[in-house]
Amino acid sequence: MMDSPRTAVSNPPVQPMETNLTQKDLIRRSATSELPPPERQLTPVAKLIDVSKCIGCKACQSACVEWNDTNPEIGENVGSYVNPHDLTEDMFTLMRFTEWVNPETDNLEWLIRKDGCMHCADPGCLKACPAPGAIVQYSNGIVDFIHENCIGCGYCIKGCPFNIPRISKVDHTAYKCTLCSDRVAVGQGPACAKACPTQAIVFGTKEDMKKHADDRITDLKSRGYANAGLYDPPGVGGTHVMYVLHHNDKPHIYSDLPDHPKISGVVQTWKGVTKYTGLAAMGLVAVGAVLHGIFGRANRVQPEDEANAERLVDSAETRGRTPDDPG
Amino acid sequence: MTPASDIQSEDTIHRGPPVTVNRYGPAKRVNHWITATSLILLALSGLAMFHPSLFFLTGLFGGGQNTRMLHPWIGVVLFFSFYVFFFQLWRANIFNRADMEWFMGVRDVIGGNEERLPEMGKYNAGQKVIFWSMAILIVILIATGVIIWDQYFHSYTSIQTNRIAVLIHAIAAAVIICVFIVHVYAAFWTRGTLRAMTRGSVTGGWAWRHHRKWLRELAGRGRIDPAE
Amino acid sequence: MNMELSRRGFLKLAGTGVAATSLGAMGFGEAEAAEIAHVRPFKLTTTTETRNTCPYCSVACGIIMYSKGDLRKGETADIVHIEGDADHPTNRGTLCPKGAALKDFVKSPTRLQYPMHRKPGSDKFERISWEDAFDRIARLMKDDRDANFVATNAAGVPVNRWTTVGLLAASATTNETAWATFKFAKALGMVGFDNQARV
Amino acid sequence: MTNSWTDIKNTDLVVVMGGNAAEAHPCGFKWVTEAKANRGARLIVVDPRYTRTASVSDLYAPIRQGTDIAFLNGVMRYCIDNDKVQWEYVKAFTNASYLVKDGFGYKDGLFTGYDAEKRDYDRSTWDYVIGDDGFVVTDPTLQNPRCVWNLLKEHLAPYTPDMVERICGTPKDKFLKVAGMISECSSPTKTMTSMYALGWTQHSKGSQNIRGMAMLQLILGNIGVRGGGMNALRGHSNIQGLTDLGLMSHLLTGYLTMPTEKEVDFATYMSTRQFKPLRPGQTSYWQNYKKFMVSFQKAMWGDAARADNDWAFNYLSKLDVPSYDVLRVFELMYDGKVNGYICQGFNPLLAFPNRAKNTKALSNLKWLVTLDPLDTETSRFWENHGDFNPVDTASIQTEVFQLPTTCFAEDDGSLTNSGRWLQWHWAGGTPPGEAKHDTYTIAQLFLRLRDLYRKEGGAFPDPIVNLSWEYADPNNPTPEELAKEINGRALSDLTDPADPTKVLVAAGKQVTNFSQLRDDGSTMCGCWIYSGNFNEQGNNMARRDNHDPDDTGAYLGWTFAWPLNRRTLYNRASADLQGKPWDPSRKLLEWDGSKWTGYDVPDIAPTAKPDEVGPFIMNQEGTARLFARGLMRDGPFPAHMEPFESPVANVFNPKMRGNPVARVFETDVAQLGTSDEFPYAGTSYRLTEHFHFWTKHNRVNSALQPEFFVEISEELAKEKNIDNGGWVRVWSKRGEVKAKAMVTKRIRPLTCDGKTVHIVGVPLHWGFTGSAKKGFGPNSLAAFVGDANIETPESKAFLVNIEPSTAPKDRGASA
Repeated sequence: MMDSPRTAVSNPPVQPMETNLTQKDLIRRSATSELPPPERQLTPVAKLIDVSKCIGCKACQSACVEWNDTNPEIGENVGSYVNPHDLTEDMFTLMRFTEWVNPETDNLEWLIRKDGCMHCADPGCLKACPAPGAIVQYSNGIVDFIHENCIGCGYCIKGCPFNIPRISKVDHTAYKCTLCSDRVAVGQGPACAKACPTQAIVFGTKEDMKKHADDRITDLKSRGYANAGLYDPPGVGGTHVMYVLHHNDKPHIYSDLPDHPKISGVVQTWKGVTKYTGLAAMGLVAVGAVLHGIFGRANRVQPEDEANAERLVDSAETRGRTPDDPG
Repeated sequence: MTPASDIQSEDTIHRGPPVTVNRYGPAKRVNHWITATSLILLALSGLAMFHPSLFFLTGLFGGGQNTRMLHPWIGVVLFFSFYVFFFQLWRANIFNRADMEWFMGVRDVIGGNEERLPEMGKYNAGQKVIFWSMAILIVILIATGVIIWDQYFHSYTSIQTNRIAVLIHAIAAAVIICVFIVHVYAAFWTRGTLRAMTRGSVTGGWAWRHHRKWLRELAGRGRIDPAE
Repeated sequence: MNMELSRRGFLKLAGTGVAATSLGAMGFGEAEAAEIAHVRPFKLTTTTETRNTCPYCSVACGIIMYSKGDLRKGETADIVHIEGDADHPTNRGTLCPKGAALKDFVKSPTRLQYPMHRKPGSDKFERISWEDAFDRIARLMKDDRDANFVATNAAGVPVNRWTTVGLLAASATTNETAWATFKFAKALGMVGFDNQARV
Repeated sequence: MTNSWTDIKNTDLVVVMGGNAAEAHPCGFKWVTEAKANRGARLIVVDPRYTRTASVSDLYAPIRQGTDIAFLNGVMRYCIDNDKVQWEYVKAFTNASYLVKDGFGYKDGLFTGYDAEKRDYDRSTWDYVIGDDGFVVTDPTLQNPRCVWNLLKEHLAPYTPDMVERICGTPKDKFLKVAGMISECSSPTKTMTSMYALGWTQHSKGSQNIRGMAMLQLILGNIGVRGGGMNALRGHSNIQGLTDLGLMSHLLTGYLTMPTEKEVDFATYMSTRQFKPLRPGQTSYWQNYKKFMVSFQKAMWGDAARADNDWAFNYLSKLDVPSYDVLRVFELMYDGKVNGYICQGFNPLLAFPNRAKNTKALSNLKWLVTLDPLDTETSRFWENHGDFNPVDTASIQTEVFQLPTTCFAEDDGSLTNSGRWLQWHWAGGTPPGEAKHDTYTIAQLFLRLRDLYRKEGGAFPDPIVNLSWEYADPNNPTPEELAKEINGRALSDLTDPADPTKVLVAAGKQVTNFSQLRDDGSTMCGCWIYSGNFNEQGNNMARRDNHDPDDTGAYLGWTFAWPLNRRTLYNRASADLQGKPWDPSRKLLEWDGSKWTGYDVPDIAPTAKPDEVGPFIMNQEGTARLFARGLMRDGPFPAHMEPFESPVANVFNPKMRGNPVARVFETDVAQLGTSDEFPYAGTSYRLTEHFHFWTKHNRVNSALQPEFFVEISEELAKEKNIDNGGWVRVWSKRGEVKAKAMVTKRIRPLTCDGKTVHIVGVPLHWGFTGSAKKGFGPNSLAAFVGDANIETPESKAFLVNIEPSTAPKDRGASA
């Protein structure tokens, strides 16, 4: 029985089908302490983007907009092929162009990278998210946003090592590539992998994609790209969107693809120790106050205090007929 | 020149009997309670987003989205209302030598025997600590709060700045809640304090016991109303 | 329409991946599955599939158009999605940025809907019925042909040239439309008759 | 294309020159990346810009636009000098050994017979020596100096690597690397494919550009083989179909040609179309011309075309000029000699060069009809849109009819792709508003005209009233009926000539294919090369068997390819004179002792012996032409010619401007700029996010590429202090545009003939309708001059100047 689709090269069904991605397949759920383990383990899937085959045609952007029915703005040209100028809540994926002169060969290379959610194994967005169930991770590796639970706080943007999520100014919820969870749920591949003309984007099980990547890397090495390699960053536990890069020794030349991405230490601190110490501190102070209130005697005003005050006022009043000293 | 006086214009002694002393005018009291309410609401809504176990608190604000939307606006209210308060009282909260001794004797403070402590002005050292920590923390909170207020200020700062800001915001919030608890508890523990912020006056004895220097100064200056 | 072909064919070459049959075997009832399903409901369910070819470049990629309503049953069909046809040998389901956005060409706000007519010197188009447009154009054509038709040249050879009216043929109409247009233009003697191939 | 899209996966080397396949044909380009991934193929890109095709290439070499012939001649010279020639192929399948008449020669950039007044050649000397047996005299040993091979070597001599660098600006080392890689494909087991498009055709010598590569491919033995061929990537989904169906001024269907005034009757017309073989035993398939012509006439006029009236030969127009191409028609329009114009799915206001002239031309029309699914600029040429269409509306007296048509999604029918596959598609959407099928609109106009002529008579009504229009509903001919008409049918029983009692095709039945057509009026066929598309086996264009035995990429079961479902033209040339495939690993055809077998429909008579009949069955020689005789107006060999607006003089003949025989109207000579006033070399091209001027009506494509820009090098930007993203004004002798500046490393200045040449790239796709930002077309700048043979406008090379500027008026998103 097919648990995860093996390829994106297939025609979608039109007959009604139950979805194969349900709440029972979750392995992580934002802001949820006790999540029952899934009853089955879906075969991990992955999208492989072979930058050396990518012709920067933006079919993935078109297919993504059409499949997800988003509404990207028609901006203006600012002297770049990158349109829109950044990922937005209506553009989940984006071709980023870099004109790079290879120092060794002195040849111009036009490095074109399809930016978008990497579907990390250890998702920073999910870790940072304060809203229960707003971000979920399925056992096949897909990290998805559940809009009805999202509160639009933007913590996911802070958590993400790749700066991917975007908050809509219309419904104030976060948007990003969903790896076409609705297509995968009926056995199809993502719309971008289906559309990609040169099949630079391919989709299947993570193992198959790694094997496919190896063949591509061998081919690239045969063409003089000694450092060709697979970008599957361990810093985030590996990703379910991987790249084959000509120059895997310096990913940053591909429009700032992080060399060693990981969830920022500040976020880890924020979501880790700060949470506990913060609650502990507040708890302690509160308990301390209560205990002190119960066991410690209240600090009451005594009758002699009132009397002393009376005397003070009386004496001041008799002396007081003199005008205020300037003091 | 005598040290700056920590007397406000509305501080007056009512002859009574019984002797009462006006401590806060109506404007200050309203101001205080606006600040207090907004801080409480901020605490509740903040805590809801601080830890999953407290997310149920968002129910008070009509759901997660509303909580996220309201929290920053209340923060702005807190900031302005607090600083209206601050600019009237900051002179009265400047530390002096007496406060040092007060700190030394903090065990006596907790034990309730204030006799062994130096006579305190309008605000004792503890209250000054509360005042200044509130002042500093609220500045930190509004600064970091604006940075992480993505709805309007997303594009102005880098993500790394945002991360540091949200960490500081969380820490400052935790601290301010602790300070708030101490402040509230102290007000209850020291009986007769609450009325200062509700009715605006305290009993003469309260002033004698806790802020004798303040009482003496008022009396010394003849700030005494004739008995009604 | 030979739908049965769509599932077999070269998909075997692509290492299976045929859409799963019913997943009810996962033990979820219809209602329960829907409720706890988090993913967006699959938008192509119960749509009608129609095979077509992308009208843009000459790779002529095979596409599938998904519509609400089936034209072949006489219903109004509203196209909701267009995607590549994985069975087509040239594009194997892929589409370029233009082809992938075909739905928004079909549904473009600037698709023409009604015959429009601009009077000489006017600064706007006005609606005109198809009948009036056809009658008016036919009349204009006949009068011009009768007035300017060159039946024979100086040497008396029949040349049948009508140079004062030209026709520029499309580049993306079907061969069948092209043949009808060809017959129409050549029969009338239009020599100023060209198409996109010229540029 | 001689081959097909799916065949490209069989190649070892792809040369994308004169085109930008990755951007203009992305899904076809997949087969290049498949060849690279699965066969280790290499990709070379030669282009003035580093395009997105170059971004996945193994080798990129810059070149000045308009100098492709020098580059290709240089590569041919390199191959011959280094003995990288597929000798067996060249000797057997080309006219290398044919002797040429003595009079022919080449000096100072001109061939013999040039008449400067008439701007034409007397091409009588450009021909073979014919022996008394009526066949061409040959010297198989290639020793005779008058051999085509030796004349070719002599012609290529000046194109040394240094000369190529001097003319094209391509650094010599890059050129030698390209030539080296190409020359490797002379081995019988290594094939190269050429993928080109408007980069080569849109020049005043476009046809010669293509000749250059075709000859190179012949020298390397790459025509008719798997992974080889000359692959023109047609721009539109059915531009191939409309050309095959002869919707052009000088054509009838199936590449039959329109008569000229000199061909006074059918006999004279046929006299120059006997196409007798020039070498013994050759097929020269055009000998069947008459069968196709008569069948065509019967299809047009049915019973009105009879033997006794020259098959209604006089119903056809006879041309008094080579052709009334679009440039000539717009010139006539400009002179006020055209009253009415019908634009079916075409946007000439943005597509034809010299927009200012075309706007004036359209304004001279009495009436204009546009048929389009979209709201085009042409239908609104009279509307003022500020800088973007500065016209005086009130003064334009043209009556305009904007008729809405259906689009691809709303009609049934077939489209012919580059690979000559006729593919049927089905309607799936309801047309918007009152949009109608083109067939309905054409039928309505025709029926009204026919009725008017029946009732009122008028100028020569015969071809109109006798035009065959036998459809179930004449008001709305169905695609199936029209397709069957194209396929052709028997009008009376076709009996076997050997045995008259045996009926091959009964009257009224569809013919199987054009081999059954007759010249006695007993068959009719709309377009002979398409015959077989809809025969008694049904609609072969709708076949969908996508099996591909042995993964050759042929797909014979998928739809129908013309001619006769053949997928690779000249495929007999994939085998040697013994009928054995040059490359056993990529067999296409093989002679099994009695007939040809293999993966494709043989492009030769099935039983034609390998050592007798040549693979190029359409040519009288049976072989391919390295020497093109008099068939090309501008020379039997490709010779370097500068564009009409060039930054440098022609090194072979400094006084020669552009193509010496290309037609230029007087009004346009005056509007040709020179490099002192316009120092920079402009070129125009497409972007992958847009399809011509259609997708600016599509919100998604407009978001991907929202606004008109021009591309310049960092060096030129510094020189003219232009900032990236800033506004610039680009102007030529004919017009100006305003655009955003895209400053890029992908364009570099070239050094040509000692002079620094800066390139300014001007993409198209913008206008003043649709949802993208308003913009200009490069046709505001391009010159109104075309290719010498076919009049394709020279949009790829023109001179411009550029300076920083401000935004045009009312730049916001258009209607």
